Amino acid sequence: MEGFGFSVLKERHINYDANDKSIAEYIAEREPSFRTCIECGCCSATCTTGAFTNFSLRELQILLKRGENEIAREQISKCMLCGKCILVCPRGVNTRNVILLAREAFRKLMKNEV
Amino acid sequence: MKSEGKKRIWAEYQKEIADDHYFYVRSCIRQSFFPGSEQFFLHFLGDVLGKDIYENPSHTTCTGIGYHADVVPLSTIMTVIARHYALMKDAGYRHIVISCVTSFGIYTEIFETWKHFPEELEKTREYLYKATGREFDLPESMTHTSDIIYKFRNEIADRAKYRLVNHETGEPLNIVEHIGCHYSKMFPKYGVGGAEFPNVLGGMIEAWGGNVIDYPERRHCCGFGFRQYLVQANRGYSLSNTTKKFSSMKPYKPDLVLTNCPGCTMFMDKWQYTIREMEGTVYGENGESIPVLTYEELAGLVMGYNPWDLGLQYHMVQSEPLLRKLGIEYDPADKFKTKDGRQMPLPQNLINA
Amino acid sequence: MHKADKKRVVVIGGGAAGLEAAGQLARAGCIVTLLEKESETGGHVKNWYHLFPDIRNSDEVLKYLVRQADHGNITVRTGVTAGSLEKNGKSVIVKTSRGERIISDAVVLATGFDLFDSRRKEEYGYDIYHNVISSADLEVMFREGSVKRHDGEIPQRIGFVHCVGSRDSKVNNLYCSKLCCVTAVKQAMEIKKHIENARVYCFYMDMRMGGALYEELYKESQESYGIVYIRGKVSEVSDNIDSRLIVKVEDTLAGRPLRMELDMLVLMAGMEMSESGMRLAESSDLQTAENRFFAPADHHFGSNRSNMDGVFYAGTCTAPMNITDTISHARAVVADVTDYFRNINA
Amino acid sequence: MKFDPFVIPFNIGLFFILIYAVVRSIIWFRALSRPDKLRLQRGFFGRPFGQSLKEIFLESLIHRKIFKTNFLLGYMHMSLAFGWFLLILFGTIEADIFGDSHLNPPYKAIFFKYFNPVHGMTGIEAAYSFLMDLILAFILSGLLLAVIKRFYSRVVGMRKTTKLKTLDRIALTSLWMIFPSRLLAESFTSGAYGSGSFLTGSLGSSLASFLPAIEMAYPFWWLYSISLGTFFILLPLTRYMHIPTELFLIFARNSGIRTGDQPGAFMEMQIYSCSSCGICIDACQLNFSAGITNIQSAYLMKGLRNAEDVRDIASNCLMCGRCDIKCPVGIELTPVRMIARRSGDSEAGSKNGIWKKYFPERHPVAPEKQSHEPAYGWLPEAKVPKADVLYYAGCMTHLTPAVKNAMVKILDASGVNYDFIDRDGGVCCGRPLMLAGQDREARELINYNSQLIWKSGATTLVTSCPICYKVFRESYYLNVEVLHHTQFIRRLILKGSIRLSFLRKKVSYHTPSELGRRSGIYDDPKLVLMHVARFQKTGFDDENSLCCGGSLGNTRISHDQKNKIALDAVHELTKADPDILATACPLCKKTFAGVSDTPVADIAEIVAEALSLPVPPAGRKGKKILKHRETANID
Repeated sequence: MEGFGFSVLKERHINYDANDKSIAEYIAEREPSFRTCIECGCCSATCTTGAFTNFSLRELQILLKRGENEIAREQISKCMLCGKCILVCPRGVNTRNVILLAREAFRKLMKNEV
Repeated sequence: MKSEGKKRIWAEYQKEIADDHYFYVRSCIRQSFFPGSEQFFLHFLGDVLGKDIYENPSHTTCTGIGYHADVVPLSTIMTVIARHYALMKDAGYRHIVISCVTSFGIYTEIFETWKHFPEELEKTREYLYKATGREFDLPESMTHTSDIIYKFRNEIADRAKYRLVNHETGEPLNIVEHIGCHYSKMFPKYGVGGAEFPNVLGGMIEAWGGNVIDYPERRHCCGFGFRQYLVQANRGYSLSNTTKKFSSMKPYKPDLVLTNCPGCTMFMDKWQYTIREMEGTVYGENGESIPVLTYEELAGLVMGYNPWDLGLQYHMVQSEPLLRKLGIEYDPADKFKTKDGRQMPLPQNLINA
Repeated sequence: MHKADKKRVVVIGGGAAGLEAAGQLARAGCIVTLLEKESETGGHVKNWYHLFPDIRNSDEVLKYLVRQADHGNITVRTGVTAGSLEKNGKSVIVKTSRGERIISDAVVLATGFDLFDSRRKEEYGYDIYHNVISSADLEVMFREGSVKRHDGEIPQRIGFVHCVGSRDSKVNNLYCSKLCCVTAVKQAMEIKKHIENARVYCFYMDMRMGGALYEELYKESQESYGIVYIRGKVSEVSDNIDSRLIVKVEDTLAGRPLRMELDMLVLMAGMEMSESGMRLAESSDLQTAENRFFAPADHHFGSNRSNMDGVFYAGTCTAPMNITDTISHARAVVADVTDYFRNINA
Repeated sequence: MKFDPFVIPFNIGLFFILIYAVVRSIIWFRALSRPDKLRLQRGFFGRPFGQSLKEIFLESLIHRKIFKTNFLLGYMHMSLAFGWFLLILFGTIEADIFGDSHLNPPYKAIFFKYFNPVHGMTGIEAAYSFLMDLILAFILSGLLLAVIKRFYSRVVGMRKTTKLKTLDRIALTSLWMIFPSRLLAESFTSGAYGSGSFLTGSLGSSLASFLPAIEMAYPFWWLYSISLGTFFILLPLTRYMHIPTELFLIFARNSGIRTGDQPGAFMEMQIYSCSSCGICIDACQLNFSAGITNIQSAYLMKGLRNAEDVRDIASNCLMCGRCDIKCPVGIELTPVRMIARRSGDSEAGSKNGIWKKYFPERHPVAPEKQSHEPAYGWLPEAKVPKADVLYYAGCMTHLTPAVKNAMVKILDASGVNYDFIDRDGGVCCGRPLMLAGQDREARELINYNSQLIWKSGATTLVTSCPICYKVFRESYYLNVEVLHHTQFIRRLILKGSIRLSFLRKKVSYHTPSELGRRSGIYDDPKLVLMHVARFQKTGFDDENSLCCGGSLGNTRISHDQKNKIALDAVHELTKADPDILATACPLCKKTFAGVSDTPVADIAEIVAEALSLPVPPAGRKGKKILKHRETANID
């Protein structure tokens, strides 16, 4: 059969039940403040890395929580751990530890480096 | 699922359906692709029930596809619709019966527009008068053809030769009802049973002995989407929506998809072929695809008409598996013969054949 | 002699506002007739199990309210509905459903609210899908001590839909009901207490945690109970073949639509002007606001006064309120009523 | 009497520990890097030798530093260490002089009384016996304190005492048994023979009055010997390994060997030199402000010694360096912790086999750290600044714009030709990554910033953030002089480039850990402050300064715990009721500002304020004023 010139598209839905949320669980277990993020975006607004790239800790946190790990995995190594986000977070999220734990979780659970 | 809950909702969305004296407007797609449907409708109302149903040869397309594809402006389509009303007025009818769900959506949308923006109605009167010298009245009732069949579903059941049950097991057939989006999603009050849980097809299926399936993506679009299928590059989007719908209904093992919209009938039928070609996926049982019929075709089957007279062979997905389940006798040799017995060229790539 | 002494006041409605207002008026010396349309007083409070933000048993509040209204000057009449109000000179005549005409010097309307009928949000399938329940239904389950699905299973994945019937022009309610967010937080935490391993999701448009200790409760629910909050209003609910609920929502913060399967869905029904209040407003020409609640004479300093002399408002018949605010509002009405008596005597 | 079987346990233990010490020393020596080997050889045969002996005497025996911190604790350690040393020394002399032969095997000295029961009745012998009893009493008094400390740590002025492992417990018990059993054995023997001095003699005679002394003495001699033997054999597995190791460490350190940033023999020596005295626990703000009591350096050392997974412990530390300064053994605790942070997932190797316990494997560097995939390939092409003086505000300073603006004002006023490296935010200096143990990643940022600085042609780099300052100075290879802004401002004042008025305000100064203990900059900030305001001491000055709590060194503690540390620190620092709590770090400033009632300001801000006030006329040269105030203006 020759090509139709189009194909079935991949769904954009976050398939919550099928997604692997083990990374987020790994982080939340060790750093409960991870759960308290209200996605205000303060961290991303002040982010040293975010000034140069599309790195967004806010987005990264929510994607991990929804099990959309791929984007987070690509992004997570960009953080320079400078710590500005910790100082501005209104919720007291220990953001640096979130990053470190996320890197650790990818390494341990996904068996690959970030 | 609580059926009382649904019945309560249906009770809230009961529309006035005229009893007689219909002014009929055809559907572009249906008369071309499933000609048996409209044929049966006119036959059933006129010949079987003895109703007064009239269609005017000067009636044109509603231009709905052009409108939804952004090539026909609103004022133009309003004038086209106004012309139909003028034809109706000339013929002395007040109840319009619309064969196409896209058109039905256009009629209801324009009706509501004129209601909320009377100046648009006045402008339209002026345009129509300037263009054609005609004048028009608003209809007393607007019904879709499926509304009419719904109204007379019990009359059909009374005359039924077959019930929608598997004649071998005695189990009711599992039937997916798919309602065209423009039937009631825009204006729930114009649909039998409203928008969330419409009952127009479900009522027929139940009256004729079948089992209605409620599956998660019941509300989802068939994938038609004017702009999507018109442009080849966008057709993947149309196809994906169909895929989503069929994947969702598959676990319920449907024997049939019943639709009330020409676009849905066409796309749910033809995209099944495309998906099978592209990805090798079929959604029915035993490696077969699911037949997609219109309510008139189904009514005809139930009443014992010859499936080939109803035009079932013009679908991409062939209905033989359904016919076998229903215990309907048919002659495969007649399938592609003209009325006077000449053999037509045989189409290729038919599914389920 | 005190201006309010022996004045006859009819309080319409025996919920939190009515009971508190009656009690306070009686203590000020008024002779109070309390009309309650149901067979017992207590209003919505008696349907609730635990109250936010301190998770106290609602019975304690109910007990307090009933004690407030247990006073020699108060006659409680249950099963009586007020039909209309009529001015006659300085007095107000209350016509009841039983055809009586109660002559009073002042009337306090405490007709309260009705819980939004979730069936009106058809897309959520309340009363259609067995495991779509309302916040009030859940409270009954809490009271009975078991949270179960229709098939008797213990639900493991439970969702809460915020703003059902609130902030929704599709049901003609543009206003925020104020309490549903914190109620969802409270109920989500309670679910976790009932079902340890449950996964609980709240689908919200905004978390409106305006009351004292609400935000703290919210944070606790995240940190200690692991409640997951997803910002996005559920657009549709359907049943799948295993009679689990498929919920579609856009996770607006992830910027992606999201689909998940739940065992149970709780609709956080909002507050609406009560039917009985609406009937009174129509029959007696009492002004209502765009949100259909009674329109107070002034939003800043006259929230207890109506457009009719001698007729006052207490509690949620004017706007959604929590119990604390309702009781305060009911206490405040006494000041307006006694003021009124002083002025008409003068 | 030449020999008795009861001495066998002691002899086994003694020979075991001697052989072990030799083998272990050889292993360590071989593991040293070539330069370190040379250093140790030179140190051993050179001038540092004497210094080492002196240090061994003062620290290992007398425990001078512990004395300084805590008298009772010092006495406890001294009585045990020095007392035991004396007992061995004088016991050996006693056996040599008074025994039946010279050059006896060690057991003859240790169990002298058993072999010479009638010794010490009269004359010089009696005097010597008195001396020996005195030493024993000295030890026993310390032992009593040790027992009390174990159960009631506050008695010796300690808030917390270290928690023990089973082996440590057995070793501790045997240690505790040594001296009481010697006391009882000697006393019974003395009682039986009527010998012994004031302690053993009197106790012996009173015991003998109602007990069969001879029969009682023998089991206690056995107990004494077994206790010693057990203690020696268990020694390498317990914290008491610090006794021999510390000697080696002192030599190595005095020879100029340092921890550096790699695991190795010197790090191991330090780990084994920790006596778990617990002084670090008391010094730790995580302990006394945040109630975290299981991560202090003593526990880190113990975890490393037992080859446990210490990453949680290693990460939970403010890296303020307070424990480094307080450590009586002088272990470089923070550098060791940095190495521990970088180490990988250790598989707790010591769990299998006794041999591994005595000779544990070296701590590996995590394999993931050896990868060379660049993490920061996205770093942008930056505009190269061109100026004599480069100013690097740093990430944190961008969050405290008052500090940045003050620096701009000062730089403008000074007339120097300067430019920002990061006017609108730049690339991080890399130190936060290093603090998290990610040195390789940090190196990428360092290379990036280095290039900018090299290309700029500048001669001086000024930073506002001590975190950046430390890494620029220590981990960058630059051709510029790196100055913290307090140093830079002091120079401007000395050169007369800026003229400042005097603010009539009392100022207390919080020394940032990164600037003070970690970088050794104590005086410049204080001198600048003295120049512009009334400087007050806080009781937590210089080396004894506190951490603000906001440290980037700790990735584990919660926001509330940080706040608690900050609150306690502010409370201490503002006891003298200053008008301003000054600091010299944007992170300290921001952390304190959140919890302090006293206004918190960076020194740069104070200087900028002094800049804006009119300077009194008269030809007062800045230099003079500074000199004058440096000496006169200390409250």
